[in-house]
Amino acid sequence: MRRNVIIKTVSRFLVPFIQVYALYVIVHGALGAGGGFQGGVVFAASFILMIIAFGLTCVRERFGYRWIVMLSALGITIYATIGLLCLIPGGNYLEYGSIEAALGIPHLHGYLIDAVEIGIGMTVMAIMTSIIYDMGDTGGESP
Amino acid sequence: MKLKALLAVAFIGIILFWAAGDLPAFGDPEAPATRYTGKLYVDLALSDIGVENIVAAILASYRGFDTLGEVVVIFTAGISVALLLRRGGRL
Amino acid sequence: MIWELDFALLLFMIFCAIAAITVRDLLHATIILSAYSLIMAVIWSEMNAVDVAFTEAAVGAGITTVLFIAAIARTGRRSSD
Amino acid sequence: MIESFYELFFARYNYWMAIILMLIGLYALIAKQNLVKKLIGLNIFQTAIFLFYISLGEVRGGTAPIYLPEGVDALYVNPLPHVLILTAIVVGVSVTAVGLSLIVRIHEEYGVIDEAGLLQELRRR
Amino acid sequence: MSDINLLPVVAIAVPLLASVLILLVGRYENIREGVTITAAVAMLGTVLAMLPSILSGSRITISLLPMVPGGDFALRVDAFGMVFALTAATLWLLNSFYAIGYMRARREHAQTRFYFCFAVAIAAAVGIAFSENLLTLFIFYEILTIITYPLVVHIETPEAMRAGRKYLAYLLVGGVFLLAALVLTYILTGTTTFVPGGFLAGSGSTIVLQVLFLLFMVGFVKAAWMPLHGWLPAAMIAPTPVSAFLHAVAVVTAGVFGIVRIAGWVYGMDLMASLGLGTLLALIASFTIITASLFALTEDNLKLRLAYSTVSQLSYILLGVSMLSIAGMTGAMAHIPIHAFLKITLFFVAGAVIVSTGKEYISEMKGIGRNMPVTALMFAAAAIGICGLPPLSGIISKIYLAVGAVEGGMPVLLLVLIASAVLNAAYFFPVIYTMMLERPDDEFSLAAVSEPPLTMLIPIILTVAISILIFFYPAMPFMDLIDIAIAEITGSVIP
Amino acid sequence: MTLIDHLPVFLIAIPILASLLILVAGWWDRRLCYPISLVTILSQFGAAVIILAQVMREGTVRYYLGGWAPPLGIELAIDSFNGFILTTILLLSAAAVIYARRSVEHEVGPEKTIAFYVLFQLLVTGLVGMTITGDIFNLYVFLEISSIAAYALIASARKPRSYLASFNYLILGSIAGGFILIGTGNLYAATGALNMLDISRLLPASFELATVHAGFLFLVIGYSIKAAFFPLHIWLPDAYAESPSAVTILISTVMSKVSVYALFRIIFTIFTTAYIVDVFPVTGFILFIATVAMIAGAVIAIAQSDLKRMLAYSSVSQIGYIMFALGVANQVALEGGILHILGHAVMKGCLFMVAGLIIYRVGTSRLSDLGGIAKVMPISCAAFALAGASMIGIPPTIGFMSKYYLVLGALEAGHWLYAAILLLGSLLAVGYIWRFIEIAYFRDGRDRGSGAARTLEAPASMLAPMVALALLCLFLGIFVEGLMEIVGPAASLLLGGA
Repeated sequence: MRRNVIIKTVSRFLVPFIQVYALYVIVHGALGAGGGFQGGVVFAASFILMIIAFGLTCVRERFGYRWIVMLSALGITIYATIGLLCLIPGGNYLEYGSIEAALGIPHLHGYLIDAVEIGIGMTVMAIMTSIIYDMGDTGGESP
Repeated sequence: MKLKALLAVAFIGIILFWAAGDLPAFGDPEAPATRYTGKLYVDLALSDIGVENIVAAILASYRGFDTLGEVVVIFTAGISVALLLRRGGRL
Repeated sequence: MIWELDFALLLFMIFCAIAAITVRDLLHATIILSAYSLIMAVIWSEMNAVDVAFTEAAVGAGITTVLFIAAIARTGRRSSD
Repeated sequence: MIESFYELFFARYNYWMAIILMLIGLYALIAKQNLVKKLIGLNIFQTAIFLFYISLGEVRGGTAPIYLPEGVDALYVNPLPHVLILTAIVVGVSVTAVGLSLIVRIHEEYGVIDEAGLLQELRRR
Repeated sequence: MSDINLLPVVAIAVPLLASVLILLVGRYENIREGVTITAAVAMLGTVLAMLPSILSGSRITISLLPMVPGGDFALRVDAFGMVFALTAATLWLLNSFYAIGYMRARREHAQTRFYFCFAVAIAAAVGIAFSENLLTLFIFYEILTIITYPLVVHIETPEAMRAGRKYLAYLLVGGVFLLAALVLTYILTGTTTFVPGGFLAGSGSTIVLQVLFLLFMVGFVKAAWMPLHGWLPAAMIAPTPVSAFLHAVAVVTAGVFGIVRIAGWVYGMDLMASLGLGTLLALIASFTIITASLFALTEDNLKLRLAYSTVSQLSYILLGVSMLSIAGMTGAMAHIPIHAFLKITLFFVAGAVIVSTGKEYISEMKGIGRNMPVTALMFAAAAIGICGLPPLSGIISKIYLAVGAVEGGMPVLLLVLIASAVLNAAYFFPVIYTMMLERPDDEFSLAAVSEPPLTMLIPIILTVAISILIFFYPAMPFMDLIDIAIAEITGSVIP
Repeated sequence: MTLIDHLPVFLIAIPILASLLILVAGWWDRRLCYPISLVTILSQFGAAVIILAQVMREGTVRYYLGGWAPPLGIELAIDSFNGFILTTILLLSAAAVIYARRSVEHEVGPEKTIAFYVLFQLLVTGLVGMTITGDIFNLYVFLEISSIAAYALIASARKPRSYLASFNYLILGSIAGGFILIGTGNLYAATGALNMLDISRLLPASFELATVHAGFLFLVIGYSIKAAFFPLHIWLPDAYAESPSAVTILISTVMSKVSVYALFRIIFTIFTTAYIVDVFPVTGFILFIATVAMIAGAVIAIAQSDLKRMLAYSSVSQIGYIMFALGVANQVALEGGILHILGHAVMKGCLFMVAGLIIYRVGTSRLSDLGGIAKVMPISCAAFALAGASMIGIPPTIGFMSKYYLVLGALEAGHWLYAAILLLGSLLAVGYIWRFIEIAYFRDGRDRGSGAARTLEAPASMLAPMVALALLCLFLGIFVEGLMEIVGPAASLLLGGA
């Protein structure tokens, strides 16, 4: 199917901005509105735009299921592992304060939260993209 | 079916309206929720965690476990959709 | 917050909700649902729930709508009720 | 009279509206024949519950729960319902996604997605 | 814990162990049946080993494991339990030989299942005999119900399945009532352990205790009292060794055993009397005795006639209990082994006739006594015994019952006894007459008929012989045991 | 802080990581899914046993996530009651996962293996989370994890009807989820707390508010839908009957029990007996409905022609028994109810395993096609008979023991009529159990050329857990006294004791 040139051009222009904005939303979560989840969804939206512009197959070739599996697993792993890391200095699960106290780095708590948000963002982005792939796939084989 | 549904909805509606009558007034700063945990979070979040967004502080730290659950929920949904819809592939 | 605006938005939302479940064309219903979510996001941001409003705008009006449209594209947009 | 009217209406109109929306969604969820309509109803129902939660956290004259610069004294709204609802929204979209993929599958198997038609199909097989 | 304390456990474990072995070696007939016989001998030995100490007046109690409020899982061997256990153990041995002959001669299917269930059933029966409290008794009682079901429906015809459902329905509903009674007893008293002379006195109002007794009565529906006897004739569809052993000895006796236990060890005779339960029991028993005898008169199927006879005879035991006198109670207890030995003979004979001729109806049995003289003679002997004529044991219990009726101040029950004796004669003598004296309609039909195989014949002769022995030496061991039991529940010293 | 102190959170965090590992490792080689899943659930079970021992020794174990004590943070709280439930559900999950291997190959298909095991693991994790969390909103989150996984797993049979069953369940489950959310919101509005103990501490002050009553109603109705408490069971028969056997086992034994657990937790820990007896007397009503459920479920079960469907309705009936305990609400009855949670899980698990085996070998579970099946599947049918005897309540099985306690409790509370109905109603179980026994053992299947005649016993990985559960029915019953040492304190804990 031939796709509209305007849409293609506009999305080629917009997608990077959307993705940068999504990253901004993810890390900005600690300061204002936003966070991993919202950012992940916005990131996934950029893929939706690409799917609309270039077609599902094209996008899926660039960003395949292998990536989705890796990123979704990695995201939760970051979250859960940071939680587990907190046990090492003797804190409870997810007790970021214990790492901050052990390493003596100020504001580490906030950075850890950012790291966690990035993990959330990864998983949400990957899974949302995966869901859209699966929902939009109207037959035909997949890689 | 429609009638049954209406009856069920009416039943639920009655309970809801009845319950809403005893809810704290809208925007009441003296509501139990605001006065108790709400105030605690507002008072403590900055000193405890050091992030400006209280919601983010609660989301990621105080109730981080809920958020872990939330991420797992979305992960579950993704795998579920893959199980249901994906043809071929490894999943 | 301004209660008149709030109230009007809520009324409009009820209207949207009723429309969404009565319209026979599922695609229209989905779009109306998306509008409903957006208004909801506005109301929430007006109630100082900015994070939630942002999420609802991205999820309710964004992803959910896309999912609905994708599903409708694969099933058909006519509904008997 | 005015007082009681205020009590009845102004003090809680958000709740009334949320409840009405809940009921609309619940009705669609139960009574609508079309499965997609059911999910639309589900979305309305859930969003209305979220509205109910957010209304619980509202404080008159409050500001968003993001710390203002030091020295500025502010009344913040209750942030906890927001957190809960963030989680609940995710749950909602997850359920919607799974429900929609089930609908797609049902449509592939039976060719229809409304209950009356499904009953007919089931009887035919 | 001395060794003797473990004997009751061994007595129950032996048949259970045997049942497992039977399942394992089921493919090899001889080994399987060898296991059955060995287990029967071992169990009889175990029971006999306990006999001296019981006869000396001691009791063996062993608490195995705590279970629920309302009783531990505990065993106790006392004189009365010993009566039942000894009867069951002896008859299991004899019946095993008989069953082997019967099942082989008939080439029955699913024999492994048959022997397995049989072994578990006997374990349950002995468990009932040795129960220390109501809970333990109930557990074994329910196991007995379930495990005898496959025996009843052994032939697997639709008719048998229907009968099986009826059997199960009666007995399981009975079980529920028994459970209700058990729980109620626990609620009222906080214990369910059997106490000689009863422990319920003063624990509840008259009406509660009366209702409780009714619950117990329905619970022990295995006693087949009328009008709740329907399962017993239905169960006659089972192979004859089952009818003989279970539905003349183990299952039905478990029912009456339970009622006697309740009367003597839960209520106590004084309480029974003050609640007026004796009269109620007497009414039920008299009604059952007379009605069941009348039913038996009209029944042409030999096994069914015997079944109704069993219903009637079991109520003798209830009648004895209802008299609430020492002699009546003695008669009731004595009737348990006496009736068992006599009735099993009759069933054995019925089975022998089926094996030899395939005939089940009395009207078809004309003249078979000519070809099977020993069998027919033994039938006649046992029938005479049931009717209460010497030199068989039947008369012993009847005399006690008669004395008890007078002693207990209910001479009207004498009439019942006499009427019943007449009816017994009326339904048994025609059978004897048909078998021994009438000429067959068709001379050739009996040409191939001969005595059953020895494995069947010898048990028949032995049971009659034991019945005669009991007549001449009633004391050892049954009457001695019963004396001890009576002394226990009346609180008098052991003679 | 030793590692042992962190066991409660390992119960959830490690399985989540394990499910990711299953995904990644399975992506590499599909055969790795099963062993990882097995090892994870078995180690979860081990951890549960250790925690239970610790709870019995030292009392309630509390774990503050993130180091934030309530009311700020979320806590995991394990006392004797949910420690017991935890051990139970993990035991059954372990049995189900062992059993799942062949069932997956047969009913789900090789290309869906990875997703199946990931979701299986997540379902178990969600249920474990529901069991041990001490926070009412966290309970909802884990409920949704398990629900979503369950929807997909039910549909993983990939039969047309299983999609419908799953969708119906999704609709009702979402209604339930919504109600639970509303109920939680009402309680939050009334008290401002989300921690269960905190709510329970603050609640008496506002016992009279309509908000609290509504919160109670919504929570109870919501969890009753999830637990399939009559008449809210309408999703259950299809969901049980149309899903793959391993999933049926898991959702029928574990998932319904956890919902019942949540109901107990909400009613007794949050609202306390004082509320349901004095303030908002519902026990009589619950007792009545429970009795109706017992009878109706069994009667409908008798009328079924399909084995799995029959067992599904039997579950409706058996949930009635557990709710009966809730309605009586005294020590002895609650002991019976808690015992029945374990007992029913074990015996229903065994029965569904037999049904699954029959489907695996014969290809159908229609009762009329199963004549004489005991001749070719003797072990399975013996297991069915044993578990069935337990279902009927033949002593000395676990089914009898729980029923005994229930009757005893009902009589102690003076509910004579209900006790009588429970006793007689329990006989209805004979109706459906015996139908299968008769067909399997006493009906000749020789006239049917194909079908049962050539089938054999199933592979060991399916047989072993089944036999283990069947024997467990017996052993738990015989050694019930040891069990009561946990159940007794659990019941008194629910009633507000130490």
